[in-house]
Amino acid sequence: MSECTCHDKYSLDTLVPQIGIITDIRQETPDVKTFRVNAPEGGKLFEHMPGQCAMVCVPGVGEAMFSITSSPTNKEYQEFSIKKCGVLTDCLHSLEVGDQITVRGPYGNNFPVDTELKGKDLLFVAGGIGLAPLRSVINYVIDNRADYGTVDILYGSRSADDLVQLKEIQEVWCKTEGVNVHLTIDREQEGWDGHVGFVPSYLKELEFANDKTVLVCGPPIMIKFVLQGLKELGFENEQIYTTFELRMKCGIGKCGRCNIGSKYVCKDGPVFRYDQVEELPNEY
Amino acid sequence: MQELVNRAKELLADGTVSRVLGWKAGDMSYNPEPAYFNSAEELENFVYDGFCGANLSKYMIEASKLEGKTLVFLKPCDTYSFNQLIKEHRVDREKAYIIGVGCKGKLSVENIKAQGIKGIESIEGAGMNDGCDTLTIKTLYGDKTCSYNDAMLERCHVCKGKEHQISDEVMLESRDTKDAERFAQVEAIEAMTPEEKFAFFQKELSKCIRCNACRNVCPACSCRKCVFDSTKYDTAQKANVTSFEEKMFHIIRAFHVAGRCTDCGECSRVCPQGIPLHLFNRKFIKDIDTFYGEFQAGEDTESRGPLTNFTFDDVEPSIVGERG
Amino acid sequence: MYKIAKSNLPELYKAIAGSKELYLPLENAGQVNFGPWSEDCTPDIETLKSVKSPKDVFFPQSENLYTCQKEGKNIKIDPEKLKDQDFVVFGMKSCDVKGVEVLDKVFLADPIDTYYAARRDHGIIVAMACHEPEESCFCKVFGIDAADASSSIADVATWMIGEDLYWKPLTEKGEALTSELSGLLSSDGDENKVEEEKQAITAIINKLPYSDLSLEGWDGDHFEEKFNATNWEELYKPCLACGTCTFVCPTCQCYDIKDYNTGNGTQRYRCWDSCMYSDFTMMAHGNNRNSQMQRFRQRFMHKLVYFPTNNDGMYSCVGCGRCVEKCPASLNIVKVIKNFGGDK
Amino acid sequence: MSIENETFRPKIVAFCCNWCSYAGADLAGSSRLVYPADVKIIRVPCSCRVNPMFILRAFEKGADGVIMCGCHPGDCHYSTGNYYARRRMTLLFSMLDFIGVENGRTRVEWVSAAEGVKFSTTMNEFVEKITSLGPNVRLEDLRCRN
Repeated sequence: MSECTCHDKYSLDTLVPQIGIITDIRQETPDVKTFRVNAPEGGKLFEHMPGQCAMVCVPGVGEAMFSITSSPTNKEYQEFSIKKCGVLTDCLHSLEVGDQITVRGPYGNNFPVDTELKGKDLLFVAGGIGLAPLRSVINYVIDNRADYGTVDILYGSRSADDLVQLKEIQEVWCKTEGVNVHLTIDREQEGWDGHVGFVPSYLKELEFANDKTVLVCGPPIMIKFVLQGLKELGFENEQIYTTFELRMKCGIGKCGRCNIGSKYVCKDGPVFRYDQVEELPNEY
Repeated sequence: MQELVNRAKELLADGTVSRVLGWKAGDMSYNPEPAYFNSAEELENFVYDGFCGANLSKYMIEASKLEGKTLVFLKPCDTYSFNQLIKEHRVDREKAYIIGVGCKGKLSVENIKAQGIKGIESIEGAGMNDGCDTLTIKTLYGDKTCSYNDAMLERCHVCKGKEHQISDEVMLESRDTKDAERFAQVEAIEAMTPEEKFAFFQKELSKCIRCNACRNVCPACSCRKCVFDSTKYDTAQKANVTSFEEKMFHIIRAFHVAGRCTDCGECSRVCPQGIPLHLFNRKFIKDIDTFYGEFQAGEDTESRGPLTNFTFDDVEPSIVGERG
Repeated sequence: MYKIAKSNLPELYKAIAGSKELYLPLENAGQVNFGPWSEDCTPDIETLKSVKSPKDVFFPQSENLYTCQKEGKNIKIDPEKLKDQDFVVFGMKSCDVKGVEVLDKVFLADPIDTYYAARRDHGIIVAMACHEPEESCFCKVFGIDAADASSSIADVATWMIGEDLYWKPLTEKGEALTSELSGLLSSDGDENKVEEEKQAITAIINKLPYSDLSLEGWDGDHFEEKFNATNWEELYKPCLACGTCTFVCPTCQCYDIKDYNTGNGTQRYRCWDSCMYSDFTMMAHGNNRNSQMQRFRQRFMHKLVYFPTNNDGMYSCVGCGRCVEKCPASLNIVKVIKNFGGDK
Repeated sequence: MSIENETFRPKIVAFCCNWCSYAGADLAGSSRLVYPADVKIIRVPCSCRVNPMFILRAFEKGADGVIMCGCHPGDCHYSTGNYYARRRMTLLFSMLDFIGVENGRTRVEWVSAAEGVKFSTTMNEFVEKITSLGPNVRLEDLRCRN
């Protein structure tokens, strides 16, 4: 940092990032990597809540909002699961352990883990890379197991190779008491003896009790049909939470990109309860 | 003007056209807007007078994608743009019913205001049946007058002529408005020293706010995605961070339309900062005329443009330095 | 009440510029815009409106945020120095001052935008009453008083009356500036003259064609009705999707953040952006406002519905009329309001 | 950062067509003909590939002079590419002159694969010309100056 102290006068300089060092990279699927990020002097860059996001940037290449996939209960580092799908993510995938990136955040609101979700039976529904934001909540819930009721995790992806965090799912989540994991893949595949079928149809097959609180994240088309399925099972909008993705630049509700109705997704979101979503104009 | 409305109603009624593209009266006497009319009732708001400067050819790109024919009113200079768009396959001739409308020179309210006239309540004398010598302007600060020619857009002083290059029928009389040489401004700049030229353009272009109005209004700028909207460049598309960028933008924009620009003058008309953008285009036109023979884009729908053509004995680029 | 002869204004500018940066309306190549004072500039305070609003004094069209340098694997971040010297903006009209108030709601809301906040902390606003308002003005609709900036966030209010400029400090900052300039300002300004001028201005404003626009129904309660109205389908048609309206507007605050590769580092800068541009909301998985109608609607819904919903009914339009004058297709917020029945 | 008052060494960008001029430069090199190291060659498939934006961008990023070399008219590998390039460059150079960029900062030269000598003399001449014109300040991006 420079010797200039003019920025210190203002409490939080949200547009100037911190430097993060990549301390571990896990190849989750052919196109998803999970990056572990620490502050250069060790430790975490900042504290966050489950569902919050951060702006990750490779200087000169680009900057984008990613959800923090590690749980706040992890006191050592932050993780981002990133799917390769553009200029920035291509570049991120080419980085190695020890490379530096810049990170600013955390931004946005979070899943209400300490309020509305407390004591509830939880149902997580995720598709593909949509597990990334939910993973942070799931691990938070597992680490504070006594505060919550039963946990059901319904997770699906295109194929068995595209399931993110499979190791953690099998070794931690499946073995935790009161946590039921339901995995599914879109098409039959050799070596897969689990369920085959789309997430929304599996959801209906499983016939979850409609007193659970649901957290959904995945591709828009999946969310659409999951919602229909939940409605059929008798779930109300007030029981369903989701998280949004929109183009963002500032992350602090000022640049105007993610403005939908009177809400800014980066500041008032990304987590919305479905009754709030219904009040927004149809521009998401 | 009423005859235009009547004719449009006829063509709508007999099913020749599905809609009319013209100008709708604004809430001030000087701000009519381009508009579509779908019925005889809507045509009650139709207006055509000296303030209807917008070149509707550009709107025909979108109109060509609609069902049925669109009746469009084109002024003589607009028809050049339309022809050029046909050449580039950006509009569909079959989807257009063109009424060539006469033109008596188009007005700019900026030119009126430049004479110190403010608080304009109404302007008389801009109609097609008026004499085109004086505008009578009622303002909050008293009644004023302004000569019609002084209020005219620059492009009308160097008018290309009263002939429509393409039309299905022609209505209303045009007027000779040309009273200046087309290349006089360009020649004046050419005569300057490099230092003076640089200072002149630096001053003018430093006003640019990169609003892209010149690009978006330009009938030749019909690319679906502009090179300046590409995320692949690190040059800002939205702000002039340094003075280089406005030069880059305007030179390249003029270059991309060189040989296709009909000199319709819309860029200069819409520039909120009054930058004489037509100078860039006209410089290219002048050079093309000098180096490769006279060429007027939009005169026809077939010929090859000068930059997609060549001869074996074209001048060498070194001519630029040699001519002094 | 202080006053100074208009003929002495060049001295006043010089005196201010002696100790502080001074921004004022300058004529350049036939157009008037706010810019920094220099020895050879041409101030023009007679022209009612600058082409661009003076918002760029506080929120520049482009500004550096920081510079990034890579040394091996290491990244070094050098934040841009914040404004740390006082500066004066001279000749802002009431609508433009209100525009800054609107920007404050955005940039000074938590989390604070430090770059903007530093400029606001150091800026001294000298407002000027509108001697001869024009037909495109409709500040009255938003409760702004073009005749008197006293109840705004300005630090000094001024009036141009005859051959004199009347000067009234409003805040501590304004008082301090006034005492610095005490050698040039005489303290015998006649309050009655200012009162007369105010009445004269108000009388003109009441006669302006747009002064009786009605904003009834433009609020959060009517959001769905407005959003789903079919009016938009017709209204947007002439729109060229340029950014003129947003760039001349005193309240538009959308911006873009970009990187520039200088050859030995990356400059992170932000620049104004326009919600009218087709790529404004473009991202990897698509565009959530992919038609011009949606983008057009967004701009006006934001100004007249979303912003007041979030800010106790304060509209994000100040009626300066710049879009009325500058839109290449003669579209503007007034036509939108009227189309929804606001001209009763 | 260079020391002030050090002799000005211009930065030159040369766009060379793959088939003639690049080979010409190669020949100049293998014949040990000397031309200043300040000339940075960018190989392009044909002179026609040179977009006017390339030239402006070179200036933006700090070039003091830009020269484009292609096959002699009539000898284009793609038969007509250089004829189009000739028209484009003529117009672009004329425009640069029009906005007040010093004459001579840009140049086009046709250099065949056999003309190693011509390549080297052209470059020597061009560097000399640009040196006499001094640094490019009218078409640079200030952010790149450091």
